[in-house]
Amino acid sequence: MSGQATQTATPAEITPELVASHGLSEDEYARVLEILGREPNLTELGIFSVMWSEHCSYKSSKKWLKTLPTEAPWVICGPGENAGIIDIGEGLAAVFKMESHNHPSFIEPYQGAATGVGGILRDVFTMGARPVANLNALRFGAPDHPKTRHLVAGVVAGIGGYGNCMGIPTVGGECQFDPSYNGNILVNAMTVGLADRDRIFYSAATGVGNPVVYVGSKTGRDGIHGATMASAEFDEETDAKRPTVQVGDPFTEKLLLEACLELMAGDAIIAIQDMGAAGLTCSTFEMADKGGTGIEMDLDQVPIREPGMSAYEIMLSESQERMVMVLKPGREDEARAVFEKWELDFSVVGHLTDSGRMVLKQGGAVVADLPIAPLAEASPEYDRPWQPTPKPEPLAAADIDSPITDNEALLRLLASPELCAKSWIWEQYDHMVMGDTVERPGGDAGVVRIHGSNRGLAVTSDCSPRYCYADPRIGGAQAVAEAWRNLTAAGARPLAITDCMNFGNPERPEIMGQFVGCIEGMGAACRALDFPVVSGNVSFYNETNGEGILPTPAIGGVGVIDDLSRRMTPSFKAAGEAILLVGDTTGHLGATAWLREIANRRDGAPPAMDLETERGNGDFTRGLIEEGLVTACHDVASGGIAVALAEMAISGGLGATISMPENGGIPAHGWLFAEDQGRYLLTAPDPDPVMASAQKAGIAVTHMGETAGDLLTVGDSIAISVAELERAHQSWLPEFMAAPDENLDET
Amino acid sequence: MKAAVIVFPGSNCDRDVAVALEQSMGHAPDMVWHRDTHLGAYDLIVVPGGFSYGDYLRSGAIAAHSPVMREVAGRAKDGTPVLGICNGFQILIETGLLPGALMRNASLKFICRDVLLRVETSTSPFTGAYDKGDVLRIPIAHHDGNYFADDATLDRLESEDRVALRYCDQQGKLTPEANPNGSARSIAGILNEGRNVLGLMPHPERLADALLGGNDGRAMFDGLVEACAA
Amino acid sequence: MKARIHITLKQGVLDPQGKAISHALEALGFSGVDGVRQGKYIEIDLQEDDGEAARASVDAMCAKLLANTVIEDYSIEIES
Amino acid sequence: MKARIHITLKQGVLDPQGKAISHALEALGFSGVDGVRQGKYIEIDLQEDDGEAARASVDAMCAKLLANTVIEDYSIEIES
Ligand SMILES: Nc1ncnc2c1ncn2[C@@H]1O[C@H](COP(=O)(O)OP(=O)(O)O)[C@@H](O)[C@H]1O
Ligand SMILES: [Mg+2]
Repeated sequence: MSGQATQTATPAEITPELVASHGLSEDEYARVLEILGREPNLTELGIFSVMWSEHCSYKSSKKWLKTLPTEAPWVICGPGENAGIIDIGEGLAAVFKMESHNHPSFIEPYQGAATGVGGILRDVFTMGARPVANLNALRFGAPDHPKTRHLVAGVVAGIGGYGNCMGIPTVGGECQFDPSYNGNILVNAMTVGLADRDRIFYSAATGVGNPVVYVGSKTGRDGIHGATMASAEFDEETDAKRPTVQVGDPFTEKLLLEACLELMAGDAIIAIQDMGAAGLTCSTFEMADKGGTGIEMDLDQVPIREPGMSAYEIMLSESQERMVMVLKPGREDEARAVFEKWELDFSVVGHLTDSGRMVLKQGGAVVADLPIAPLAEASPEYDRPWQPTPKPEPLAAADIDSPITDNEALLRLLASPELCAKSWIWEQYDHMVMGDTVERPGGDAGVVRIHGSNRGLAVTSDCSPRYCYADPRIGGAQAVAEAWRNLTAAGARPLAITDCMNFGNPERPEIMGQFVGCIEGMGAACRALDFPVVSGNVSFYNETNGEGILPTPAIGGVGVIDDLSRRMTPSFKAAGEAILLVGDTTGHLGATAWLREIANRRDGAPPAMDLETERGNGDFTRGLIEEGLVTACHDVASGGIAVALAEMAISGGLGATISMPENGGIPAHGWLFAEDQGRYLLTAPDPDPVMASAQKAGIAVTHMGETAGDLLTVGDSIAISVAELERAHQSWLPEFMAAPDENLDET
Repeated sequence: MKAAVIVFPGSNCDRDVAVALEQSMGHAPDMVWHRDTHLGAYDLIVVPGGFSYGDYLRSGAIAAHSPVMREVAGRAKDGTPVLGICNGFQILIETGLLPGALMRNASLKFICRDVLLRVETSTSPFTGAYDKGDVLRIPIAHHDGNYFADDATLDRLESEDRVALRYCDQQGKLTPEANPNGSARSIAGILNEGRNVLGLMPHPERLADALLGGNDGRAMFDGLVEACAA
Repeated sequence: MKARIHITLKQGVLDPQGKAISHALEALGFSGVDGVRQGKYIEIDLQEDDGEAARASVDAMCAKLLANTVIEDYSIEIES
Repeated sequence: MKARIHITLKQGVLDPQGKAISHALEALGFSGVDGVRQGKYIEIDLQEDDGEAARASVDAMCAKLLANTVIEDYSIEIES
């Protein structure tokens, strides 16, 4: 095939405005002309525009993502495929990824969040893994912002609506509120799946002549790139036909999951890829590029939902629940039978060629003819200017008085939007389906049993954006460390992470500086903790009116528990047990939850990260759990020791008596609420062996008190009944959500 | 003992209940695809939870019309024990094997959590291993579990001792707070006239293994094995 | 032809959605709402072009699948 | 007065329910069904007895609460 100008069903003049409305810069368009040696037609322009969009090409982030550590002996597949894969022993692999669906969820919270879940599930099962756990990391605007309640309700219902119907348990997540998300909520969904280590499916399309097959739902006019709607060629009537909001159909996805896994049990598939962002375009280009082949497709064979769809629309549609496969020759009938059994569309849409080109036909005519490698690989890569975030001064507790009693402060923190119980959310998610949920949401990590075994996967998602804002490097490291800590506290061996990097406009040097700082911090923590990044996602441009969101690198962590009888939970188990603190407390209050909720300030440096101590304390704690020396474990995170103790008391329905130690002049509120890193609270029926091994290992462990009664008392500062702690913790979210609200969809 | 678990497109608790059955029976049940029009001989048929056909139109409505349900209805009339859990309960109601309707939860939200249930009768193959008045902790996970029937039907269910389980509090008392979904008279599960069909919204298969946090559901499956052996 | 079907809950059948909407409207400050009932509206495109035959067929669809006649009533309009 | 409200998915928006119903009708042996779309039908009893005022108020209810105007259209009939 030649690169001659091709005919299109809907010829349109390629004007500079049309190019701009496709989000291509002048330089980028010049590159298009150079690659093609001619002007593109509209379909081709559309393809370039989505392939080179930030979302598909990672043009602003590539340079920095490359610096993250992605290797370890247990990593089977790092970033670059649909999801990351790690070896978890006994012939099994864990396949996982996190992805954002921020913008669609702001426009239409239910469908936006639902299709976010659908998309991440496909990323995982397209690799041959059965999804076994979902997580969701949510960030909303200020509670008193008029849209917040509506968005929370819709997003949570949408995540539940999709995940529940699919029958995948949602076992963890996070949910925070901050005014910086008023106009840009974050909806990050993560899926973890299990596959046989030697039965993993990749996306590289190989074998000239092999059939290219489309399966799943029909293609409609959903989600066709918003920018393109302004183009000259569309009249008003066609505009009305172009909803940008995709609607999810979890039932079809459930069928697609079962059908794919059924076909994958045999050996008919050479390559498979889900259609995510930019649908058929991205999936086919990536497959061909990875396999070094060409593809010829007949768009008349693509199952369509509405008559009269143009090549442009078919290639750019983001209709959900669709996949592309390359089959071994002659295996079409076998594959068709499986998909028809599950009542799904199945169509041979083309075949692989050796031309290295993507040739699309419609109505017998060639409607696009593009070289694959230059388009996929020569996508722009930017070294955007960046500016480091100025370092704030540390804020010691002695520098700031507490405006209220510590008793009151603890109750207020427990009832704050950030720290309150999130059961209102996770009770709308089926977290038990599949019959393997050993630890439900509410603890440090969700734990699902590996079906049919006594081993488990521990999963968590974490990020403290207020730290990332104050000091991106520390914040990035802290997010990784917190995920590692949460897995450790559950008794798991942390193995690897996925990430979802949510930031503002990367064209602004200070935002790019936040991104670079977070990546540097994450990389340092990953290296120190042997906790590589195996997959991830970047979401830029989360900003409204020049106000960026807090930098939010959400981290999803996965670990393994080799013996589920040795898993650990935060709840106090029995009265009369020793309560021990692993790690040092310095009492700095900068960038803490206390500072924000109680002192109404947001300044100061975040708590320092010492990655060597972090590793030492965590490995020590994990060792104690493995040896069976402790009966409860909880990492100390937002809200410090006081909040961690309260959470342990609430979940165990048992109080504790703690004496405030001599601590070199740290005021009580500093000791109680500082967020020094690398700390864990433990209970032990017998503290002596723990103290002895701490001494031997050179780990700081303090014996703080005992579990007892139905009151939490800490020195002279705090005395609250467990029932009252629980009431404070449980009340905020349900009461907030019960208040009347309007449906504000249109604004 | 031979048991069948019916699988519809969209069923998703089929494997869970098969695991619980296998634990009690000592061997796995047969998984029967919804298109099968011929159902072999079984001592127990289970219609599992999930979202058959996406629960589109009405929960359970489309599944109720699948070929296999005609067979199931026939077996139920002949006295084979049929257990419908959650979506299975919805399907049995839509099939007409049990009276009433399951409406949207009063909160309009999907609810997944443990609830407490009071055993109302132990005279059935499903509840025989429990004592009347026992309080069980068993999870629910549904959007449409708000049991509705007219007063005459409810009176009749009660007078015929066909209410199998009700939502209750720790003390076994029926209170509005302990009723998670607004069900009429706190009803969580009901029997047919022949007492060989039970539909219930809670998931006994989810707490039939101590590792998952409880065992109160186990006796339903053990009891069925015993009843079928008798 | 096109069939338009309205499926509504029978009198006396609990309508949690209607009740919730009514509460929500009140909370939003809409006064004077005496009651809300929520039902379904289904449109079916039919190849049939005889009105009577179309109605009979849609009636059968409703009785068999679309409505649960234990709790719901339905009404059909046929339009060509 | 009584308001009758129809809420339907905008053209082009995927309707999984309609799709599933259409499949189910086919499986039940109803032939000649070209397409099914499912929407909502809401009846509201109002104290208002001015038709124009009633319509304005119901329109506000739809825009604010009842319809999701990102993906749904609505239409209102007022009847006394
Ligand atoms: N959106 C959510 N979905 C599911 N579970 C959630 C969600 N938000 C919070 N949770 C659960 O609530 C608990 C507390 O969350 P968080 O305070 O973020 O935990 P941690 O500080 O241990 O990371 C965790 O078990 C978490 O999984
Ligand atoms: Mg934690």
